[in-house]
Amino acid sequence: MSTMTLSAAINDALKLELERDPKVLLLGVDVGFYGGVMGVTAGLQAQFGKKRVRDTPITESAVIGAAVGAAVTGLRPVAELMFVDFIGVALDQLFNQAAKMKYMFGGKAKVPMVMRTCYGAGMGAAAQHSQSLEALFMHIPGIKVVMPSTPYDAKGLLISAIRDDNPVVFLEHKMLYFSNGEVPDESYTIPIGNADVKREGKDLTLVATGQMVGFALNAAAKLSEEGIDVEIVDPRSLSPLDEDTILESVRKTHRLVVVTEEVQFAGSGAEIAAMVGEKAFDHLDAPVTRLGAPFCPIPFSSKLESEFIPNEEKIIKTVKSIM
Amino acid sequence: MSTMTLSAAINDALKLELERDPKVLLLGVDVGFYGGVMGVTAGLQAQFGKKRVRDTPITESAVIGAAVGAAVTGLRPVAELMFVDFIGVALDQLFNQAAKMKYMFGGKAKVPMVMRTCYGAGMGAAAQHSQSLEALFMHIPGIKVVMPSTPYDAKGLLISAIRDDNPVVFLEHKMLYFSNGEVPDESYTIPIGNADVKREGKDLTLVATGQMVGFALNAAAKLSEEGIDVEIVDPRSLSPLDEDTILESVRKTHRLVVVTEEVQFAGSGAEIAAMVGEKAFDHLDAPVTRLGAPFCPIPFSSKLESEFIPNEEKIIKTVKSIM
Amino acid sequence: MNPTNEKMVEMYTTMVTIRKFEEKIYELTATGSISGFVHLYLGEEAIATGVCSTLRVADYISSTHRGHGHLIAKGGKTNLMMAELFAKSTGYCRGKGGSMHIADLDLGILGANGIVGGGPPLATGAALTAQYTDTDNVVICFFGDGASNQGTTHEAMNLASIWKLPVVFVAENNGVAEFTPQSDHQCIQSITERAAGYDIPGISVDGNDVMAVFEAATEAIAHARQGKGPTLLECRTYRIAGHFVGDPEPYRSADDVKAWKAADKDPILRFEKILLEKRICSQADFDTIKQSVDTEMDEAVKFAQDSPEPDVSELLADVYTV
Amino acid sequence: MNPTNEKMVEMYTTMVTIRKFEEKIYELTATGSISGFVHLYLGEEAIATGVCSTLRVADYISSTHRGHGHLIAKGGKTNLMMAELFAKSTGYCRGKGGSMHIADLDLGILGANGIVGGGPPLATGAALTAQYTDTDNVVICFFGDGASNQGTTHEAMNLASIWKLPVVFVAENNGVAEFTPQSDHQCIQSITERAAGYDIPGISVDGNDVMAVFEAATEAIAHARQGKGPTLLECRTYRIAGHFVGDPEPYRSADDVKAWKAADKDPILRFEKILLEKRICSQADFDTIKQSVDTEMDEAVKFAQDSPEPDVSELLADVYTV
Ligand SMILES: Cc1ncc(C[n+]2csc(CCOP(=O)(O)OP(=O)(O)O)c2C)c(N)n1
Ligand SMILES: Cc1ncc(C[n+]2csc(CCOP(=O)(O)OP(=O)(O)O)c2C)c(N)n1
Ligand SMILES: [Mg+2]
Ligand SMILES: [Mg+2]
Repeated sequence: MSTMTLSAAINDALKLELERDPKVLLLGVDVGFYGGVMGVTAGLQAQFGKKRVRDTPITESAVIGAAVGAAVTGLRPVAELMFVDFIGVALDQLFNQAAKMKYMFGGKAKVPMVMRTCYGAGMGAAAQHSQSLEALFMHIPGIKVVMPSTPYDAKGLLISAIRDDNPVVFLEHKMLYFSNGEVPDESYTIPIGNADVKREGKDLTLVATGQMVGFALNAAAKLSEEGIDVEIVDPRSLSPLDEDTILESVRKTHRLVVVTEEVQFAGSGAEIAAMVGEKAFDHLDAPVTRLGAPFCPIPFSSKLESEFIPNEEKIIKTVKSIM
Repeated sequence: MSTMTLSAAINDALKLELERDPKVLLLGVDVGFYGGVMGVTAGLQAQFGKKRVRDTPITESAVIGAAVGAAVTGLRPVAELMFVDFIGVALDQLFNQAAKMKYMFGGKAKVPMVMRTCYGAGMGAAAQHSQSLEALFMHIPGIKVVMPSTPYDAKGLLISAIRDDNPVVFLEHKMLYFSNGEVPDESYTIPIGNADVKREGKDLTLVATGQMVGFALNAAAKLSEEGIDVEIVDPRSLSPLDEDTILESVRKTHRLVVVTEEVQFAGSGAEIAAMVGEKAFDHLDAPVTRLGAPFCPIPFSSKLESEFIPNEEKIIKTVKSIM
Repeated sequence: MNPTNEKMVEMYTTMVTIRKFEEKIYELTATGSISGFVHLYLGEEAIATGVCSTLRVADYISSTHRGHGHLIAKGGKTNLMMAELFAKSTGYCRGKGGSMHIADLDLGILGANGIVGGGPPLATGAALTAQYTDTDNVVICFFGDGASNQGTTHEAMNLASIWKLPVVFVAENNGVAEFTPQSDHQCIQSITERAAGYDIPGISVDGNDVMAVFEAATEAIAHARQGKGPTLLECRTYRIAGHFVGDPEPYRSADDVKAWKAADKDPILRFEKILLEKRICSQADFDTIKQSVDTEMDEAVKFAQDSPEPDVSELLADVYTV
Repeated sequence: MNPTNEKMVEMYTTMVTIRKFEEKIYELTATGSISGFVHLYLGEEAIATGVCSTLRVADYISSTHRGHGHLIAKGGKTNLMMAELFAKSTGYCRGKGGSMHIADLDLGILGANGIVGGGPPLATGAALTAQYTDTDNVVICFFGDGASNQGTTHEAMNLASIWKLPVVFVAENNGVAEFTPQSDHQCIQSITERAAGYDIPGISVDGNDVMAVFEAATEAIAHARQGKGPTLLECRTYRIAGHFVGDPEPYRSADDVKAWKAADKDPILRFEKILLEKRICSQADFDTIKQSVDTEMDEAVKFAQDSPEPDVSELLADVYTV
């Protein structure tokens, strides 16, 4: 057990898998010599060489496509998309090729690849470097969508993702890279598709993802002082979505708030809210309420950006609105 | 007034706008000489010439990007993306450039362009030519998403879209191209963002989009024989979404079924269901229930494809399940 | 390097198989037994055949929307292809893929592709596997003149070049992209004009001359096997069929098409002439081969017709590997 | 065509303005007054200046993540840029864009761009407007060696070529894409190797020689204005600054950077030498210009500092045109 950052936990997972399986390789713009623009892959090329940790040209379609082609022919590539915002130049290879290959080919293919990418606002990086686009990936059958909120989860989930025989989109929040947590030194896996109850509570269920999990925990601590006992469920993966854990919690608390950083309209939170509204209708004592970002691009100004991102205060207000 | 197909109604809208405004031009793969792979732009190059109705190379990023660049510098381009499934090779120009330009530039830009595209299953065109991807567009602030279900709506909405100063994604269901309807001969507009009640009823609200509107009308006719009086609301545009009309209907009927052809999980129907669950909670007598396609790519086999697409029978079953 | 006589007969048989498969598909689509979007390889048989005849089973190909010829040339089974086109559960994709998505990974077929420019990135990935695992396997990336403009194709050629990946990019220049003539979609006449942009060899050959294709491909493949990286090989040809089955072909005259079916153009007739001249085959040999291919086609159709449709329960199968 | 003496002094002033603007931004970012992702144009001043000095206001440019120099050269106001970098409501984008999204459509600036390869398609669109409306306006598309590999750049060059659009594609080859040397991202040495692939002229010049850039750009722009279509103009240069402010630059030595700051390389020092030799300016003139630019910068900073932040109510403004 060590205390480490989420960035270090991811680095550790990559290192352990590179050591374990010679078929694992990393590729992406500046993931090698420089160690990734966010430093996440630091030291890996030095340890594993240029064959296994590969810098690429700035050609995301070719990079993701090369990962798909390598995966379907026997390797286990982990491709980095520097920012999730760049998916627009490479989406086809992920959603029409990787995601559909197995099905289109009548089951006779497997595509064991991971696309790691960083997302989220908070760095003043503006409209094209700050988005949370998990909803886009979630809607595509054939890929899995993983979104860790702690270093512990990140390491275990990434190792699972690399060993998974399906394409996995692994979403890393840039503001969480330097958050700390306890992480076992050895290798371990966390199954993809299992939500985690990050806090038990009886009055209201709060489903939160990514950076919002930490915000929700802080909000819950304050709310408990006011006598509101919040249960926090972190889905950890959005596809597959662990509906059971969410429903079980709601059947206990009878109230649900869904907090996501993404633009709320037509986001991942809509699926969670709609699903609960349908499957736990009789258990609900209040409307399922979403808190997400407003319907606008992400502004540069940190003052405006802070207003854009859901925060503790807004979480508290939203919870109280349905108590 | 004439009876015409949805394809002809779109052709007519394009023709009228090309006649009205010299700034309007069409571009896309084979939209010119051949008149579009689905025949929708037939005759327009012959009438308006190669300058205004332009065939392009197969380079969708450049085509959509050229439309964005032309729009922001003063033209009103209408670009055709042959199938919505191809958006993966061109998404960046739509969602990072067109959608965000005005906002990123502090309001000092307008991007009056339309991206017309065809979508939907039913032709045995398989996984990469049959998708319904409206949810992806809906989640992106800065663009509008229009989805007509009748020739009348198609013509009026497309004329509005061309005159709109924002980027509009105009979604045409390929199986509706040859459906008929009454269409005024003259030019007219239907405001984007106004839902249409396609059938009045008092027992249950059914929100349906695209091809599902017709299916829902047939289902409603049968249900009325069994004494269930269904109200059908066609949003016509998903972004902006006319929440008021939907909510008003639900407050009257107290029940809601949302029927969309897209993969149900994390689809546009989730937003509608979640929104109603939140804003009309006290008016609901039954769980808001969605009916969409299952979580899989679209199969080639027409037997499997028919099973994939929601149909009358499934609509009836779903409605009955919450009565 | 010249092919052996035996190999040449094999190549002839492959070309005839492609021709007869496509003719059969045309007929079956026109009469409604086959549905969906079907693009035929008629007239382009020499390219897939010339290229794939020099490949090993362990080599890969990436294909296009016009994939039947590539698949057959790489060893694809016509009965399984036929059953797929009939949307039967015995088909290559169990009825889920159809014409644009037939694949056989065991034979090194990475799949037809419904996305123009979808294949080239995949091809670089398969080539990366070949290189990474220290084999001397190669990958053939088939694409059209239309696809040569697509950004993904450019990216793939650049990546293959900088990583010296064993890929041969085979540009099938049939002078048309869907309904748009080449002169309206790019200013260059030969796609090899783009090879210098990646510092890779560019070779242009008569794609209706199977011997020329074979020779050029053999050289490019040897280059790749030796670790010297990719080649851009253009094969100039003509699409005898419409873009898809049902295309009214307003963009060309029946005479144009007829000219390309003549003995001096048609790749099969031209190859027959060579085989006769070299006394490798007699007219009777051709007939025997054609008859045997006819039989294969009839059997394939029968296999497809007799096969069951997929069960609706299969709709949700094989979305994920579990 | 040679620039007039007056024009040359103007060009010198522009280069100094870019230099001093970037130095100021460096300082303000390092000390925390400016945040976000900031990429500096230091050392590349001659390119934007040489190219934009021959443009009209009605001509457009599309820019990149490294956009400040392009914007200043096209007439962008340094105080509005500065205010934008300070995220103030008086800034070009009212604080919503930041370094990567500054635009001024009235001045023909289509915007910096956060997406590598995002600009080229937009440039073709602006050029289409120029052609469609029967003007002889042109569009300059700036992009880097890294961006030259991106598929969108290829697509845009092909489209511009087939439609004979009035665009000059200016490849700023500084030998590095982020942290990756050119030799690791493409096998070609000159990006002009790709011009033949579109059948367009390719010209490569010393991008640190503002006169050479001016001359080549003038020619390419004239070509475009005459309706003869696009040119690919490579300008070879060196990025004195790190990729972004804060880059530890492990991929190069301080000596390399130092060499490029020397009098035989630095574009401003080289231009000073010419201006002195031709007796267009004296050292005193340089000092006067520098002082006046210093004053402009101080005023820009003051303007930015004194300006108000946007009000939170503006968060939802300007998503749509109503
Ligand atoms: C991204 C994308 N754009 C457009 C299409 C539609 N389409 C299918 S085939 C084709 C023409 C391709 O031309 P070419 O590459 O020359 O191949 P050919 O058909 O001549 O063999 C087009 C435009 C597509 N399938 N994918
Ligand atoms: C699509 C995309 N991929 C990657 C990046 C990250 N990125 C920003 S600048 C840059 C390097 C660009 O290199 P080049 O085009 O040579 O321009 P230079 O920075 O040298 O001016 C990279 C990789 C991006 N912004 N967009
Ligand atoms: Mg072609
Ligand atoms: Mg560079």
